[in-house]
Amino acid sequence: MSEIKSIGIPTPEEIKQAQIDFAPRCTSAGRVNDKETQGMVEHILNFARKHSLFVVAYGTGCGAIEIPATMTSRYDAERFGIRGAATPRQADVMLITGYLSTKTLKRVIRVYEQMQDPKYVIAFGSCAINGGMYFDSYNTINALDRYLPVDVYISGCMPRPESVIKGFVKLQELIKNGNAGNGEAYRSDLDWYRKNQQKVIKNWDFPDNYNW
Amino acid sequence: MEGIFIKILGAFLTAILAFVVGMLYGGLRRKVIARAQNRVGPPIHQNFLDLMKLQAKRTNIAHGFMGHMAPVWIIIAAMTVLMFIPILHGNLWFENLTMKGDLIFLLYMMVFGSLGMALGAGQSGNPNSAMGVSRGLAQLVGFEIPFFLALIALMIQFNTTSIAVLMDHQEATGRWIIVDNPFAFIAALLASLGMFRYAPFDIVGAPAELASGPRSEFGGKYLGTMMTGGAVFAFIKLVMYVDLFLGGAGNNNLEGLAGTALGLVELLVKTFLLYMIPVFIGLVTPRFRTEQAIQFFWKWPTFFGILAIVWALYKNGTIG
Amino acid sequence: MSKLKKENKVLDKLKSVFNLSGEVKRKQRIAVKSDSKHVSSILLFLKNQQGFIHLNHISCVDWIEENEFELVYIVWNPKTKLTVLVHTRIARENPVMENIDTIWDQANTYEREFREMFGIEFPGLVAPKEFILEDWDDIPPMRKDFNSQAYALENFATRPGREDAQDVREVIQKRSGEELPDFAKKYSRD
Amino acid sequence: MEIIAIILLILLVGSFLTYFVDSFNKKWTGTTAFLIVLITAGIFFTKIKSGYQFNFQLAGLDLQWGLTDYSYYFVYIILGLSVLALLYSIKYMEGKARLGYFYGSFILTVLGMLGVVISQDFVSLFFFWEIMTWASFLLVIYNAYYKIKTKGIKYMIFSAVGAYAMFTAIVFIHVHYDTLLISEAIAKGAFNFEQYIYIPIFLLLGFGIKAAVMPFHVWAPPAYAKSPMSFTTIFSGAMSKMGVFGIGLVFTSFYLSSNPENFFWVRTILGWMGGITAVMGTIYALIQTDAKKLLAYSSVAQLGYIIVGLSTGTQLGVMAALYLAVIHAVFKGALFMVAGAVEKQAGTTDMTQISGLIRKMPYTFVVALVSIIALAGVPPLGGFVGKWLLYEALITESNNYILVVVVFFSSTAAFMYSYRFLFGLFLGQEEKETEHVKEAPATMIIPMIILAIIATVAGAYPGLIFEPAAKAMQAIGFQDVTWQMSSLTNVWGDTTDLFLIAMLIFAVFIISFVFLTLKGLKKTRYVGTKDISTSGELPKEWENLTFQLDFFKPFERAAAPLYKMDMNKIWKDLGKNLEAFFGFFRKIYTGNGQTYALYIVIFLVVLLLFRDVLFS
Repeated sequence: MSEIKSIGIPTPEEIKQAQIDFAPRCTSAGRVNDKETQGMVEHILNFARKHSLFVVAYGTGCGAIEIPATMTSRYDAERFGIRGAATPRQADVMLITGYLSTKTLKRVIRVYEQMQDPKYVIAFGSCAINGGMYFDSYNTINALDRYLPVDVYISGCMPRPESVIKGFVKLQELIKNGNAGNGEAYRSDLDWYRKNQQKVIKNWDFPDNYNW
Repeated sequence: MEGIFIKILGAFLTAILAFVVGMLYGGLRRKVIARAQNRVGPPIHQNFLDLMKLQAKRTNIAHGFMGHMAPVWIIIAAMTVLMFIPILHGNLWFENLTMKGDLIFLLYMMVFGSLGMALGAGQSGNPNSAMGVSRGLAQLVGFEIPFFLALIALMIQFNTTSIAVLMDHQEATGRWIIVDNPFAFIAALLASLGMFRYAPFDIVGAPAELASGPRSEFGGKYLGTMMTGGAVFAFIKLVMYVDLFLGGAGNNNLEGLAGTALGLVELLVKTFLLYMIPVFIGLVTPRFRTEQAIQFFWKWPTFFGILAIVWALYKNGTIG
Repeated sequence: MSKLKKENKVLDKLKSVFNLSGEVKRKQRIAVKSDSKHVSSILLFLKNQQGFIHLNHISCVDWIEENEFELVYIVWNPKTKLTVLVHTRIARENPVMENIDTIWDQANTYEREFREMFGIEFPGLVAPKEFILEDWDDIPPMRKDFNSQAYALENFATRPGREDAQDVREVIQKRSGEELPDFAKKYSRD
Repeated sequence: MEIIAIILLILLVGSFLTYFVDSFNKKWTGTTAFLIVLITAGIFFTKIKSGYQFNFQLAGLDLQWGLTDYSYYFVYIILGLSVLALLYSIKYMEGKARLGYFYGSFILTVLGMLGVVISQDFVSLFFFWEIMTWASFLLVIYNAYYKIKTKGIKYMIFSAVGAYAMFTAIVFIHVHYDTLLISEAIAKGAFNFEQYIYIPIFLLLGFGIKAAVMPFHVWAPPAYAKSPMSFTTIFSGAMSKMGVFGIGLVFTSFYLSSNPENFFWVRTILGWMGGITAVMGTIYALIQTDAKKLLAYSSVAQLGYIIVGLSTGTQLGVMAALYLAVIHAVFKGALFMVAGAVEKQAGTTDMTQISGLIRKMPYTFVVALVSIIALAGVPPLGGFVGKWLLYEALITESNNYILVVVVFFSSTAAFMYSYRFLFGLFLGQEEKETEHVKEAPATMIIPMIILAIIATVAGAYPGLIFEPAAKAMQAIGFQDVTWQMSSLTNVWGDTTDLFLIAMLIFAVFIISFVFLTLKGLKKTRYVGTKDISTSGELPKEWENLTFQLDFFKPFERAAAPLYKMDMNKIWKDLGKNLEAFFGFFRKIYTGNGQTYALYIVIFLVVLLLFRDVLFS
């Protein structure tokens, strides 16, 4: 029988360390088209990107059931150019719709790496933000952005379709300003992400070269 | 020299027209489906945005040479067929190489793209792609039979294998072939449902079960180029049907630009109305399994095709 | 007790054949307690002789205070509509239990789960090692001495802003003003 | 000595020479055989022109050897393909046993085929036909040397039946028309169906069996698949064309009469047999898992097209048949060579065992791609021309509308097995089992590439083949055969300009290829076949991601009634019934003298009773 660890409310030191850990990794410095630097062509392309979001919905957790409601007649996400994509190769946006177990995280990372730049991630609900009600679960990660760069978080448990659409609109705004799409940042910061990922995924069997 | 210049310019104009109309029809289809489902739906120009976005992807993946070439085959097939189909009847700009190829050639050229793409999909190594190709080829054998029967009916009724001559005939008599041989039209129309691969014949790229089938490993510029080819192909099929059965377009007496414009409007109206048939059928139908689809094509459409041949022989005076 | 005639008959039959204690819980439900060595014989007897052909469920409970795991096999007779619960206890250290997937195939799934979640070994169980967890290298997580929160804090860094994350037991205690029971105190954060 | 005799002598001596070379040095056997046939071909094409004739007498028979334009056309196929196949054999057969046996029989087969086409009398035709059959039989059983009884038996039985039929016909011709020269027989109308209908029927049977026409096709797929691939190139490419050659000869009197009503029923039946051959060959080809068997069934199907073309008897139809004879030899030869190269390099051609060879064998793949496009009949390659001619002949000239649909069905279904062949061997997952595979040696690649180039050029300039074909057609009775260099015209005046099509396709190809390649060139990555979207799962080494088994199951289900007809089973049943039938007759011979006496009495009684009927 292993020793039972006593755990309480984090100390201020722990909080400080956590704040360092959770410093935003993907700043605008890593991005290729900032609002200031983007030219006319990039502006037009961003307009197209903004209005054409092919979604690969990684249906984890309870948010998966919100996606059909968002896509179909009642809330009709297609009027924003949002459309389902069958495979990550065709997709622009990945939706993480709820808690992520460590087992799923491995697959999610792979799906993210198979998407083509520029690619965006939208995380649903408190579980993806800070673990939510699974904060002390042994197999559910607590903060998604330690493992993947997230563009938009949608709060709620679960967010209703209105909130989901709000999240998409926010993403469109970010795309328009050139503040979304962290594929390049992910690549440049790969060491940090890999360290975090490998801490959770014990048996790391990804190919050595980064597949994106 | 001037003739060649006009030909080349005309080819470009035709290509642009086919591209724009095809893309717009695709958008229109999405809009129609959305309205039928009581949704607002995407704007009509949505497909242009999708295409632009796909071409603007910063990274791309190809699974080797055939994978890289897959969209090229589609573009080749689309452009070649486009050049041999009369867009406007007797119009200098939209005539292209109409008299230089006949229906048998077009029939074979139209499968060229699918076969090329199938090869590209095959190289990706994704089992879903191969499965989609297997279904697609099987379905192809299904709908080609009634389509071919309809074409034979036309050929023997009017003693020509050239699409341009068929159009001449329709203009000369002032009667559309849909009146002359309605069964051929029915057979070809039912075959066109399979050709468009909308529901109920969309098992080839069913997103939910095959991960979009042959396209599952293509993204970015490859998918974008495929979309372009697909849009042009949709236009080609429509124009071909209009030319064969609905009298074609551009049979007006106006000269110059006005005549061309009127012809184009006529073409758009006819193709649009024709396009709505598979779209609306697709709206309200579920999905056939592959063998069901094949058996469907070998039943009623083939029956109508044979009826069309009998009708053609009767009209021709060979029998009866 | 004429009402529970069927139940008593089965119980008597079991008692006459095996050395076990048991009682009729209520209508159509019989619970017996047995040594772990005899469980497979009892189950086989129930299946072949008494018509309890269906294995409903196997459950496992970690009795950490008594340092034992309790396994409960629930079998059902579709004809007489009787249910028998066979309780057995095994030691918590190096727990080994007899494999019964030769009697019922579906037991395989439960046993895989127990092997993974409680660390109970079933000699002769043929199944892949990994079932639900992937790459698990800690103590089996369903054991009560596994501290899930500590594990989570160690492996999945908590986002700042979750400082108010509190132990549910403490919150309940504070709100209701009741004293925590002894066994709960043992795992309290203090 | 006559030049043609010298050529045949070279081949005969060469055959034995190769056999002896093999006993001295195994390395030089293949090269010797190749050089012998190359020299033969060189002498033949330089010294002998069409119209050549050589008469002599042997054992009191007037024999005539010579070449019309028609037979010269087939010499192109025979010698051209033989030279390439032997060049290919050098490396393909390297390291195998009994090389002398193989090459000796090979050259003997070439001798037989050459003899068949130069024979202008029935005696030498039959003689050379038998040489060809038996030499090729030795090659069919090459891979099953110790299991002759089971492996080659079908081929032997059918060949024997064909030979008997032919011999019977020859005897009848001699009896009825008192001639052994083919040209005289044609002039006297021996092949007409009006007079002695069994003569042409027996001849068609003999030739049809060699061409693997429908009910007699069962020998072909196993024989094609079992013989060494370098020989199957000849077997399917050239030797089956001997049947076509013969059928063409038999129909000559019809072609001469140029009356579409002549032979109507015979042609219709033969055409339908060809059409059904095409369909059955195709649908059985697409359920094969062995690439060799797939190609073998496909050969049967392709020969069906040729038979259909010949049976139309119209100008376009016969042109289609002759064109297809050449182009089928070209692309099917190349494809059998591809299968052989894969077999040599990867050890098997079972498509469930190997896949993803495209990166390992790029040249072979390109050849396979070109040949398959030609086979499928997709423009702009050579196969399309044949298909076009055939359809137009059936629609515009012979008005056989149902048959054209049957042929079209077969050629559309051919897309499926064409794809299956490419996908099964070259595309798909790259598995670990095929990691060691390397590209085939140059002497195997070169003949394939030559054939692929011919198939490509024929797509833009089919006139290169039309020219000798038109001459050949004039030799068998057509007048004023028209053809264009690079465009096709039917009787209604509709044209297809192949050169224009080829140029257009080439231009669009260049433009779109350059666009697609240059756009985002640096950011485009080429990844392996394990990097696929499998719902995020990382494919393990042992995981099977290859979809090869039951590839066209949906089609099989849809076309289930077609698959119920199995000719093999029918023949087997026939064999059993025949055995039972003759078993019954055997019972007559009881071995008892009294029974025989009874038979004699019964016979005499019958004679007495029916004497009025019998002797009046």
